[in-house]
Amino acid sequence: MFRKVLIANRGEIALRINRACQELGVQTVAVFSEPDRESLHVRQADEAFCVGPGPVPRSYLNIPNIISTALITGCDAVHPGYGFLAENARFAEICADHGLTFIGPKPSVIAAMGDKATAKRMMHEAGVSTTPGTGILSGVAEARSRASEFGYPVLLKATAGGGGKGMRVVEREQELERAFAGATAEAEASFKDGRVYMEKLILNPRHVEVQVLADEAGNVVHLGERDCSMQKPSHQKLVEEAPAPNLHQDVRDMLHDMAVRACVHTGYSNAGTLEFLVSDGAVYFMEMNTRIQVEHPVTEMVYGIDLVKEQIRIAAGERLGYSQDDLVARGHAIECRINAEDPRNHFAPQAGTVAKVVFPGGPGIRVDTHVHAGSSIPPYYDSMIAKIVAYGESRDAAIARMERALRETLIEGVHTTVEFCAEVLGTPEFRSGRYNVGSLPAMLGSAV
Amino acid sequence: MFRKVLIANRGEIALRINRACQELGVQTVAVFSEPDRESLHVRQADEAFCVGPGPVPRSYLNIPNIISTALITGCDAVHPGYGFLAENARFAEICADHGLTFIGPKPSVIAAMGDKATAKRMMHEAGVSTTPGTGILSGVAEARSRASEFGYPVLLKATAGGGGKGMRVVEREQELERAFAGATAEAEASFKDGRVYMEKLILNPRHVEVQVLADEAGNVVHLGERDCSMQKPSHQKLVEEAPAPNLHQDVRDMLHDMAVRACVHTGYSNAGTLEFLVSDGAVYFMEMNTRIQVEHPVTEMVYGIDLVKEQIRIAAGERLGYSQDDLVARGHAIECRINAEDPRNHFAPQAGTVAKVVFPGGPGIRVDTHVHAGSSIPPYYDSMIAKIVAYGESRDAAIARMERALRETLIEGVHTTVEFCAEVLGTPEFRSGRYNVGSLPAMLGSAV
Amino acid sequence: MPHDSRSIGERVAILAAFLASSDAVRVRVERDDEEIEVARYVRSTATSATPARSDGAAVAEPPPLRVDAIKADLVGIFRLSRPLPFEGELLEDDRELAFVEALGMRNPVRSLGSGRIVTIAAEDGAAVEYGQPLFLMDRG
Amino acid sequence: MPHDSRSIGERVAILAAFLASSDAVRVRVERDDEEIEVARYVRSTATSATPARSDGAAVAEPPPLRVDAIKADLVGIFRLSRPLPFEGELLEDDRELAFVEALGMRNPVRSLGSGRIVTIAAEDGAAVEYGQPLFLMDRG
Repeated sequence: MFRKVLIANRGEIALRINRACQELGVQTVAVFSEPDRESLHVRQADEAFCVGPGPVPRSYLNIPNIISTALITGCDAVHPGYGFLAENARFAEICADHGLTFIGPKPSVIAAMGDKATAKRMMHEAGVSTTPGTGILSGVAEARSRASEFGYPVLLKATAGGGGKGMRVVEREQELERAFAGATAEAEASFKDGRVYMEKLILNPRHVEVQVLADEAGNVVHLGERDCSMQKPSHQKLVEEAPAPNLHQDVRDMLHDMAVRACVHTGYSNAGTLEFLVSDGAVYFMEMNTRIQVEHPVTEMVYGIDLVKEQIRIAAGERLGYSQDDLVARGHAIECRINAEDPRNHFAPQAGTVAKVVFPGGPGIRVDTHVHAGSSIPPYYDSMIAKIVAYGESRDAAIARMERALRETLIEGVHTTVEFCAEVLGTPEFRSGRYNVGSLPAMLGSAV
Repeated sequence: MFRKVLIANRGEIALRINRACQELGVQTVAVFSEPDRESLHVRQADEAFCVGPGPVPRSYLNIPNIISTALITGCDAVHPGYGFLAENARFAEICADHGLTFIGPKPSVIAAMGDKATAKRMMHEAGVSTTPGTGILSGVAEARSRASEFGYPVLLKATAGGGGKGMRVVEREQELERAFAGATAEAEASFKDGRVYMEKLILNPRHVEVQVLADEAGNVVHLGERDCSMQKPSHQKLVEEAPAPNLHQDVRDMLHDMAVRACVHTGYSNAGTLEFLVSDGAVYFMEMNTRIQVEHPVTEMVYGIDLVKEQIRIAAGERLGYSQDDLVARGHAIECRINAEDPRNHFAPQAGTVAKVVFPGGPGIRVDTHVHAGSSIPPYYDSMIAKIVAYGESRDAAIARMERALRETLIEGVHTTVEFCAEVLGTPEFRSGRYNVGSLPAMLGSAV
Repeated sequence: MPHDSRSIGERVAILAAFLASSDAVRVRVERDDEEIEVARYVRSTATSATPARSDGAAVAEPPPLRVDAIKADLVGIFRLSRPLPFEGELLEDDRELAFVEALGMRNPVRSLGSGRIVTIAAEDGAAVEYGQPLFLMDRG
Repeated sequence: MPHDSRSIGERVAILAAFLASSDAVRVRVERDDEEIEVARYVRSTATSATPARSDGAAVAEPPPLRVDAIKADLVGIFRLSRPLPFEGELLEDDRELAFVEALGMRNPVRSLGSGRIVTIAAEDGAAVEYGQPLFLMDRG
């Protein structure tokens, strides 16, 4: 096991990692930006170093200062959390160059999964079904012929893409030429790489993802799936649950199976998530996240496995202590993301000071938060301030528990998603478990 | 199911009951004393009524105002929590007289278990082993002959007793006459009932208790045992765990068996706890608590059963939805009681205002508290301000988790037991699971 | 940061809370266009204190309390007695003004001496809690 | 209720909090034997406000800073350069005073012009974080 781990993150996930380390008897070093000096993650770690000012590129993405902190404090590993440097293959390599274990998969796997075209090709090789799509398109003529093969609507995407840049929805053949030119130009401008490819557009699919764990000896298990279809119009997840409701057992088995096969094929190690679109019983691989995810607690609650501890153990060279048959999902868990944003104003992020806070407690409730009365919410970072997770022996019990937990929650000083999450839980779509990525935007009366 | 429940309590247990009701879709009415007007239990309930000023007899024991509140708000049941009116058979009868369901066992059973001699006789009839002891002693001569039969040390106790009044430890025959006179006089003065009986004194036993649930159709199950031997010199529990460590399986089985037999014999219904002394593999029934207990969460965590919801369901006439074979203990849970008291000054209670509060979170942690930043702690009530419960797949994992949870906990403004609980967890006795009711007083360097 | 989202009422409440927790007798807040002053009167032997508006006087002996509240001392249903008391009514003597019905019993609410009924603070037939003001009385 | 268990400091803190949350400019509290006044100065164009003791003066320009801190702009090990700088030393020109060693590189810390070294604020050989003051300089 490691002696000391540097936590290259902030907020609730930094606390989450600190908890796992402390429970494993591993010392921790926090890094923080100037406005985060009074944060809980700074207070809870054994040591803490300021690595830069508020803006992310100068602090939480400041690789030299983070690596230097790890070296001068005698760390032997770095946990990147999610976001920031978590899927930065170059950072993983730099860690290795300095004798630090990056807690995550090998840099080459991070890089491969970070490139959408490569990821898709590898998944295809592994027998994982992917969205019908093309390689890099030679031009608009090829685009036209492949689009009529898939059937409209189709999606043009930048191979270097992310964040919707270089992406175009094409609903009719007439729109194709203009869309192709636009996507290419935007990709060139955004990524200095104008190459685009095409995919069949799946309308209002479900977003179902599979959690995997793989050790460095090649043992792979899945920990079931999560439904993350309740997404804001910006595609950010808001409410997640495990297991996915109303999913045919054949589909569930197929997803789990594909996830394990993908890991074996790619030589994956550590924790990871394969995201799939599910539509009418068909499943399509979307992307693989080579890190811990925000919504990992719902899986932890139904499987009784501490995923972050597992990440650390695996990175330290330990083998998985169980096989697939030992893993049984029990009950149901739901997570609500409590964001400092105004749902009545397009989820505009809120900065400010949290005046009063009461988080829910009691049986079956887990709260992961870095916020307390008096916390300031700097404007530089993600607006998520807490995750409330409710566990129940059944989905209905979990929903009832989450509803009372949200009712108990009191946050004064900033607008939050507390009441909005309660509204989502109250919709017939959510209660029936028959919702998809279009459901929440439809609730807001806005098209996706 | 009930339509509306009056919660005849305050603090964390009032919140606990409110949670169970809300999850069952039952409305709630809180009662409160004047200094508790801003309390969370008042805020969280659907309705709330002030029933008197701060002192307990005038508010939380004010039966007329509590019953009147239940009636004018249209409640159909009353949950007493623990303490206050929870084991008051007369209150249970008054509830029934006014058409209110008292959530607990029948008044006659509460009364029987509340009288130590009657309770012991009934347990003896049920085949539950009890401390060797006498009936009411006719005089010092009988006392002398029975004491030499049991062997010294022995204990003289008031039959109407409680709180140590009318109790005397007798270590040698020479002390007996004086102790008998003292116990009788004190019992007469305290309870207007000078009758005393004698028990063999078990030196430094373990305190192990068994949780039971019984429905009104006579189905009885146990939910395993809890070890509550970590007690302050005042005999108040501080750290509890489930299951009890280092308990021989035969002893465990015997305890569970006796608990179920006792319930069947007494016609017990609802949740209850049988407290036993365990010493050298022998077990002795001590008392039965006819209510939910402070430390019930450790049982909830290892059995995945919501005991307070079960109490409400049973009182509403529902049958237990499972049999003994369905109940499997998984993992290990530990509770630390966070009290506003000064462990360095004989656990003197602290009143005041909680300035800053950070409670622990993350996986496997449950917090039950009514306290938040700005809460005032009135001087009238019990000093417990929070319960922190840690769950782990093993006892070691639960201990590691509790240690990090205590480390995360920050309460400013009053002295608390946070650090002291961490010290207790660090002792060799606790870590080995080989501790008894003498361990904590010994830690403090004080004799029991 | 919101500039000043609190209403005057909320701000007065904060000041009143401050006042109640200290032994200050007067708190005055100035801003460009307004001034809030919250003061309390302390009887020489008093244990209770009531926030009230300032009358601008110096901190000499505070004037005696003129208004008091008759409060419910049990939980029940509030009912006015006959003849119905009315706001502004001058009572020359102690009299039953109402009763609180609880557990089938009629618990009288008396005027506790003479005075003028300033306000009937609870509604006839409403549930009242312990300590709830029922009548505000001007003792003249 | 305790009569007045709060210290003046605590009460001032409450008032300061009140002040910060309102747009009042002055809060004054009187009691028999003392008077507390908490005020804030608002610059005409300011977005920030600083609680301060009242001196009754209008909002004036603050005096210019005479002492500044040379801070670490990266994380590493702080080492003094040769010749060793010393407290009280007068520097006539820009000069390398120390360096921060990070990732095997020597990142110079310069005096940023002339001045007197008031304090060497970090220990030779110590780990320093971003923004940590290394030297306090009197720019005269």
